[in-house]
Amino acid sequence: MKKEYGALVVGAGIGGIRSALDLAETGLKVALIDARPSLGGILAQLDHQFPSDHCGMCKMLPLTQRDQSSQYCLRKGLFHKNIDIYLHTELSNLEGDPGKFQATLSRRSTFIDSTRCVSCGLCAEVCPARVPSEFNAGLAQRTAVYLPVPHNIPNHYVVDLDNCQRCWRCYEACPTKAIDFKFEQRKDFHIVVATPDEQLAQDFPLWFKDENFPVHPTSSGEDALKLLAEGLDCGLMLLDLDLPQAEAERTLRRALELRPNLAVVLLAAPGKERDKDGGKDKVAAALLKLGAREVLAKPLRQAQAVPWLDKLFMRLVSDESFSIEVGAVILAAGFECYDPAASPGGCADLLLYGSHPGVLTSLEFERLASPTGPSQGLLTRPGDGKPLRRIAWLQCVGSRDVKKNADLCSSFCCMVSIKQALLAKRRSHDEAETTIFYMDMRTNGRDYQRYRDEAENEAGVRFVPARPHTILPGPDGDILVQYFDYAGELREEVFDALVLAVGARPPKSMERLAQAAGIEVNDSGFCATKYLSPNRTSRLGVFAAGAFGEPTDIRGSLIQAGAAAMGASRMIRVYHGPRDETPEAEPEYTDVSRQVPRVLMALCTSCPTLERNVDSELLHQRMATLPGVVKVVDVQRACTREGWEALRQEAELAAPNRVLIGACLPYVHVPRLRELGEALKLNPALMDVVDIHTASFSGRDTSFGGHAACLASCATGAGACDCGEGARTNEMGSLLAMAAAKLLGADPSTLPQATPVSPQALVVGGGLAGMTAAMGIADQGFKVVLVEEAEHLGGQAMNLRYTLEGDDPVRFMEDLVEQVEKNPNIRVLKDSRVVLSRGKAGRFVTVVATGEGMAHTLHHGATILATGGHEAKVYEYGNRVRKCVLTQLELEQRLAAGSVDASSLSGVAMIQCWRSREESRNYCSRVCCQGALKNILMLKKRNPGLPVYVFYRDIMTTGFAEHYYTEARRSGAIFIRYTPDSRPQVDFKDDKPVITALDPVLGAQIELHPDLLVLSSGVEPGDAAEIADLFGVGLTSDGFFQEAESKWRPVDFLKHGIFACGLALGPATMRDSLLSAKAAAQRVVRILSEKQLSCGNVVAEVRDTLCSRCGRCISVCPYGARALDLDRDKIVVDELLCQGCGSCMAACPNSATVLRGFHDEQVMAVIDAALAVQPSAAARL
Amino acid sequence: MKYAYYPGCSLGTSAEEYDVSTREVLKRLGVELSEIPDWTCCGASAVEPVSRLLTLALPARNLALTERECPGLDMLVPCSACYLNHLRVGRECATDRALPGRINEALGAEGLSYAGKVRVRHLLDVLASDVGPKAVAAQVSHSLEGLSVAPYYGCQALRPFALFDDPEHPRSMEPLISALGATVFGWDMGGRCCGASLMATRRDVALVSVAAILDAAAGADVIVTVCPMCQMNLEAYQSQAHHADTISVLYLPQLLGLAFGLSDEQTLLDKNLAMTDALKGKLRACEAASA
Amino acid sequence: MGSIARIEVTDGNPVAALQGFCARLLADGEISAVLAPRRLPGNGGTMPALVADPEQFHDVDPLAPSFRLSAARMLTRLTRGADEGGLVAALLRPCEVRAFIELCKLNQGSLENTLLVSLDCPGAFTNADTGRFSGNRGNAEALLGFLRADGRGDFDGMQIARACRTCEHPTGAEADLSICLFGQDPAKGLLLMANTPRGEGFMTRLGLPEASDDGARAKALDVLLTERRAAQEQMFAETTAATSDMSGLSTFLSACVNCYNCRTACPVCYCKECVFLTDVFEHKPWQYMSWARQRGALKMPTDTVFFHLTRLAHMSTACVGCGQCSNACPNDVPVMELFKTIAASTQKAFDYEAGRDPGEAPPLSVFREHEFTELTGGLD
Amino acid sequence: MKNMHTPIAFTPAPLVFQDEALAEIQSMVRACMQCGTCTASCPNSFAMDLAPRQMWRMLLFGLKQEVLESRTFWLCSSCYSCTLRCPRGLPLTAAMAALKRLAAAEGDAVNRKKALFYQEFMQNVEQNGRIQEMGFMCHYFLAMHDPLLPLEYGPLGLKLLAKGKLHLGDSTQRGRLGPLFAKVRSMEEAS
Repeated sequence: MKKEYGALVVGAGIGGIRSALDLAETGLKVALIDARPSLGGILAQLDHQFPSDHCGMCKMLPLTQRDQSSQYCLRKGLFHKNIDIYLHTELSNLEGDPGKFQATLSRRSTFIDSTRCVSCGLCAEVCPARVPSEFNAGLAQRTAVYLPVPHNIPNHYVVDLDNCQRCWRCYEACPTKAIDFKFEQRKDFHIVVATPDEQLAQDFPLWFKDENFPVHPTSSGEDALKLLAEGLDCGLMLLDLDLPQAEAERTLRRALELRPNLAVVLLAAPGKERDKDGGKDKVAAALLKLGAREVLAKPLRQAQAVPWLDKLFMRLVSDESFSIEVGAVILAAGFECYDPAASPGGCADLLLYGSHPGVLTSLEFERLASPTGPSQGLLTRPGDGKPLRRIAWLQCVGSRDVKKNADLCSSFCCMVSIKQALLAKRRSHDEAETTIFYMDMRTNGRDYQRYRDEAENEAGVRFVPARPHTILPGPDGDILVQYFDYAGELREEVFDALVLAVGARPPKSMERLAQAAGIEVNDSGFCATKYLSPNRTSRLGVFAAGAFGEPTDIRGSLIQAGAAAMGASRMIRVYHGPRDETPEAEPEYTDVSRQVPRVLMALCTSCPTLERNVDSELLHQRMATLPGVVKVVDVQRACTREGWEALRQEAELAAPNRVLIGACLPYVHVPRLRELGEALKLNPALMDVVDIHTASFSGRDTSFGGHAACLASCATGAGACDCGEGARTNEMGSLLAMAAAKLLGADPSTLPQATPVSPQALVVGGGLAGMTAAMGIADQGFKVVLVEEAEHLGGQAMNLRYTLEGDDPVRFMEDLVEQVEKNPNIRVLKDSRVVLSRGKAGRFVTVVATGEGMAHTLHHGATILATGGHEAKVYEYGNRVRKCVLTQLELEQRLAAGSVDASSLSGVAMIQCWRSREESRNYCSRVCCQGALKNILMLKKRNPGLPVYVFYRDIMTTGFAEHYYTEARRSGAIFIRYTPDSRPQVDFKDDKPVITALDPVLGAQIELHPDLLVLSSGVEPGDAAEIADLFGVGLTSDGFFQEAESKWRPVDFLKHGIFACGLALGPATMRDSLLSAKAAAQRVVRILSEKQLSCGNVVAEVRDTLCSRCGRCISVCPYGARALDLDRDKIVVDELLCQGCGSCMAACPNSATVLRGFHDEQVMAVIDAALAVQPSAAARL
Repeated sequence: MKYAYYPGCSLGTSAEEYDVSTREVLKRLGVELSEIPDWTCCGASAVEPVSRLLTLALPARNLALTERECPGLDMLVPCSACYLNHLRVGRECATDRALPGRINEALGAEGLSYAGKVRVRHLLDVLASDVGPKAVAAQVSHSLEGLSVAPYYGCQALRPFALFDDPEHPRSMEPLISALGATVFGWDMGGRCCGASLMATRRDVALVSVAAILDAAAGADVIVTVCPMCQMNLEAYQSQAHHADTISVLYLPQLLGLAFGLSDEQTLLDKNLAMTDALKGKLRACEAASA
Repeated sequence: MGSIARIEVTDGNPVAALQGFCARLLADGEISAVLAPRRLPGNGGTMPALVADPEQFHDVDPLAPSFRLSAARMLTRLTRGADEGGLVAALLRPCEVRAFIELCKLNQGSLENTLLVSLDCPGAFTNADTGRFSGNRGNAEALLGFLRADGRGDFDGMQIARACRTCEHPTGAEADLSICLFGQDPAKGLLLMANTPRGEGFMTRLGLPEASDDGARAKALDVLLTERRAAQEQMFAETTAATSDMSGLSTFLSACVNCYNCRTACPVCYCKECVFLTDVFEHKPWQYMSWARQRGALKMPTDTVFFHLTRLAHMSTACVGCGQCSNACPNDVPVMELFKTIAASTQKAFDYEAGRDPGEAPPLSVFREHEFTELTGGLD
Repeated sequence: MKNMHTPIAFTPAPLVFQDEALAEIQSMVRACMQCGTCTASCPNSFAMDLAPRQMWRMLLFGLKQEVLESRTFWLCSSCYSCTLRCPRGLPLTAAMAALKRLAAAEGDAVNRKKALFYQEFMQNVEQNGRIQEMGFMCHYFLAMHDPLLPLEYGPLGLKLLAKGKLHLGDSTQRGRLGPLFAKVRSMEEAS
């Protein structure tokens, strides 16, 4: 029966994970697939992310219903009740339409059984192959059977068949027989070879004799078909193209009818398989269309043919293809880093990449600086190991280069380079001198400009505006960089290392994926999305998440992923109809708080290494003597279904109120504990699984007991090894004793009751963001109240007349306002303000006062603040005073209305970054560069000869907007760079502006007499101070909302249940606002789709009698979950906000605040159990 | 293999040895050349500063003659400047549709018309890809064992249209040199400019480039070029570029001729201005070794 | 240095002068009551008393060298939460002022509701010796002799408590008003100094005659402090040597019977119910048996050293060195020596001094990024 | 490189379109983003008074006179490195040649003198069908009215003579290109 999922997410990088979590948390089942054998995409390789300079991925994990998902570092792995993860899997076909897609997935086998592999690492030790490791970006080597990411859970080894030398040593070395190369199936894998070539017919069977494949050479197609007709169980047919074409075609067609999943490979004479201009020979091409698998060039040589065929056999037998039914599809395949060594289109020769060890890409540098990298984080040059002290970064490698079909900006490399410069300084204790060569330093995120200023002024990172192109080998293995600086001097500098800030390219499998998913691709090769519907692809029901649509940084990916999740969840609800499946009933557990603790301990005794290395009989007795342990049972292979059944029966028999299981792979059992809990009516929090298996063997470097060599002898059964068996039994005994002590102290009382959720949302602010968010929630069937201060909806976006990409924002806004006003689920309150708001996530009560003095009290489960912003007020340079000075917005409106006639103008000057990116407002307003470009293109369209001069500091056109920057230059606009200390001077002569400024290229003062001066004044947030303290949320120093985490929780506040989007969060274009609004809507639906919000098992409680109200725990709580309730004079904990991190417990001297499951006496008992000396084997009781 | 041969003006006069050695070597390699009748000057690097239309018309005339007189043959051009001028006609007509009309209007003065069917091939391209190092090695009778040869490609054979070699780090001569038994001198100045026509207009500037190239070639026995202007600039002005020990500069076909054991008339070694006795000594040693 | 006034002493009886001073404070509308040490009938020595009736000051004696307990904890109970109309004036020793400031930082009391008056502290006898000193039993001469000694030398063959002998904060500069004894002739007059704006306000309202500091006080203080610092160094050295390893520490505290008196007497130990009294330390029988089996023999009662270590961990940054812990210990365990030594080093490490400044946040409640780089290796 | 720190105040006139030749060159370099790659890769940039990228900038500003006064474009030896490496794909070497043509046509005496070498070369080609090196050099010396110039070529001339590389030139193709040159000249006047 085909598996059914709400959504399919293709690509498990951070975009895919965010979309999957957003959907899974609203109760939809999600299938998350990734072509790589590991989770996390490129982020698995990055330890530090700007602007916080440390990792924060785990902040994406759900905050409420925490026990449904894994609660440890996301770079280790992800578990969620509603998410099934298929690794090494690709989308091969997608049929059907939204609501009922049929997706066929093809999973390449890893040849290792994930339930048996315990990642002891013995196979990798014996594997002879050495291949550059993808995880370390080629700086280090890995074996053919390897760990894709060292710190992942479950950390299974994977066989990379392409580089496997088929020596089978890993197969022999594996203690748990997890590696399976299907040896025994070779003898009934018949191969039919239809070829007129006698020589081939003779030596084929000889070659494959020792592989014991049965080979049936036939001289013609008919004989082959006869064999098939006789029912030969044939797995592979080799069809020689020397046969007449008609016969070959007929044989192929007939064979596929007889056996549909037969693999047919064509043998083509040399040169024939490739016609003149490199395309496949016409005949071969036709047959491939018919269903032949691939073409193999003759003459075949044994050295190549045997391994090729053997590997083909293993793939045919092990790979599987299955199809699932999904409501919507999210593509989050991310991007590939540009490879300078690629040919054609590479620039390795120019930049010495590949030939000089000191030239690294930014990804390679990241790995070099990472403690899990090849040099354990020491910044030494690969090759001669010289410590890196003079490092340079070269921006725009593979980006902003028309010749390499990359007229786009990859938007993250500038910030990555600054972060890496700071990282290099930290790693080298400030000894490293860091230099960044750039054209435009693109720091257009809200806090990025401050990040750059800090790097430049405090940390001493040097920014050089120049594009070096000559890189030569320098003295003693260093690198010589030649460049022209702005003063016009040719400079030469020597560096230890040169880091190429490589840009983004569509993923390698993009062509296949686009063809499989039926979506269009834009001319840069990325998935085509429209400006004003950024999360939709060209096919209805298929959405683009993360950096798949446009290269963007982590924050952009996360918001794009949230928006895609909203689109998908809305699509599923619209086409699937109202939510029919009733949410599973909350299992009720018997209250065991009155009973004396009775622990049942189950020990899994199935794995071979367990039996040999541990005296299980002694272990049994020792465990029986533990306090509270009533029964110790042995279970055969607890990881299998039957083993689990046996354990369940034992448990039902003993009816314990605590269950402790000693087995391997604890994470595999955690989901099963939930089932056992339902069966025994016992709260899973009172059960635990202990990994006793790792203690039973010593990996390469574990210190206790045995050593690798001796273990190897155990593995091969060469006799029981006696080294340290006693020590290993002790180790396992103390592990179990500790777990038992913890269970004894477990708090059996029931959890604080969950807060019921009122299924309505409040949206404050009726601009573009507020309306989009309201629509997003209303379309998913929830009521929304939209409060707007002004008399009409629309906000700042109503002032826009046209966009850079040529959309019509006016019509878009009119449609949106109309839809919002007509939507039955949205109640619009115009000219009204929020007066008071109380409560917490799920139960908010807010009072809204309308213009006519009416007061509405609203009960709602979640809130979105979209108070927006406006164009900054600029009063210098005669703005608002003189007719000839406008802001970009006014110019746009006048051009659209025709009140400014471009053809009558004789010259226009523009000044960018006016009152942005300096002390008073130290952030980039992000929209003015794009605003300036669209005005320039409009002016030039109407009057091509019009001279336009733009004074700029850095043109911030990230992503595909770079193309319009090139167009603006091509249309004749002249861009003149200025720095804050050599600012253009403006004064007026007979009511015309006269601008004098230094042109750095010419090194000369220029004086312009244009008719019009246009200022880019930038963006300011609306006055949100009042709203902020009404809802108890914070503001940044510039007045924008202070979100929980700028990258990983971009639209949430620290206070749960309240979200923010649009211009109020930070400067944003229309596209950014749309995306953040949809992401916020999905976060709200996540709360409203729950009937009640229950907190996790591990949550803090306060023992009021002991509390002396000193308030230390309040200031120390990172989630703001604690507050002093003045009228009840008690410290109160918001269970939903509390993440059980334990900081309050550490701060309280008097243990007045305790964490469920970590009470003092419980932890002290565990410590004592660990230190308790096991009675020696001799003193058996 | 048969080609329409366009020698170019300088191969008739000051670079006669390049013409003779090319013909002899190609004949030895079984390549048939038929000189394009009535060919005229392609304008070299002097026409572009004078007239844009003439820059295309002059080479177009030779192309039209080739299409009419030797249909179906590729045009083989030894001199890099002539090669680029002829190649540019086809390339610019491809991007600008109005150009073929104007060119044919100009050629109308002589009743010629240019259809763009001729493929322009440089001598080095023919030797490296069509003939190939194996065929060259087969003809070697006097292996040039022990001779260190610095391959110099010049500019216009490689840029701006990179058809047969890497414009930044050219390598195509190396298999040919090793096929002769000689060792390739490792340097990265192969694609550096020799100053070209600047030697006449601003000699001081050109000499700086020449000096840089000669300094880098120190240690090699001989520099091998495929362009008469580069050969003249590198060989004739060594003293003015105050270069200490002179280094001889041969044409590639001359070197091939030596290895093939061609006679002095067929390689015209005496025409070269800087035949150092060190090189003569080495060549005699090679001859003795293989005799 | 705020303005200075003079408290006249008539007929050589400074105690009477201070009693008059307290009465004048109470007469001021804003002060609702005065907390001051009062002589106990019979065995001598004083205990804090909250006097609301101006007539009742007759046996108030703030100068008596008796320090039975720290009044800081009392003052927190009087000033916690909203003030009940009017301030409480408190005559405290400097260590009591600093202990009170520490407690206010932990929201246990509030500085707004009190007027702190600190006296120059020449030191006090241990509870055992207090009764035996004649000055405490009405012998005015002996008391004047004690005051004139400016905290040095011995009296009736007895010395002041070791905590006071090693105390380097004999003046309470943090209080609103300070009554200066050092370098003055107690028989003739005492000085009154205002340290805070509120102190200035009250001083003007009291209308005491202006006075000027003739530097005598500073000279006396210098001599005293050099002597006291030497004694402190010597004590630290002794204690550190004695408790340098676990066995040394357990012998140092071997006499402890877990009566937890030291905790009860300690002004800055503010927990309502110490964790050592809760069920956390009511171990189950199997636990004791397992320890005994493991070590062969088990000293009872258990967790004595553990208790002192925990108390050190919790309050060593707030310890003001008042010595009440040793004072309260029935078995003469040198608790004050241990706590003052450890407190000195922890407060030095955090560059923090208990009670020095109400605005200075306690060290463990503030996160500084680049701290203890020798431990963190400078890398964050 | 003469670095122009001395400020030259000029008021860029609006882009005048009648100047057909200037507009044509401007359109070639309009999309320049001032990255400096051409300047860094030009082998002769050390001898230029205006860096190529400064020259493109002045062109876009319409400062034709200042550009024609500089000698930068005369130093271009058309080695095409800049055209190859320009990240905006601009035909920079062709722009240099176009500037030579513009200078020859509208430049002052100094420019016309520098263009003589090329004009004499093409006259020789027009007359003889194929370049006659000897004839061309003699005409060039005469046209330059510079008696010292032939002396520079003295030693070279002798060496060539000794090696028999100086040919009086064959006259097989004399006059062959007459009609083509005439036609081209008439077509260029017409457009």
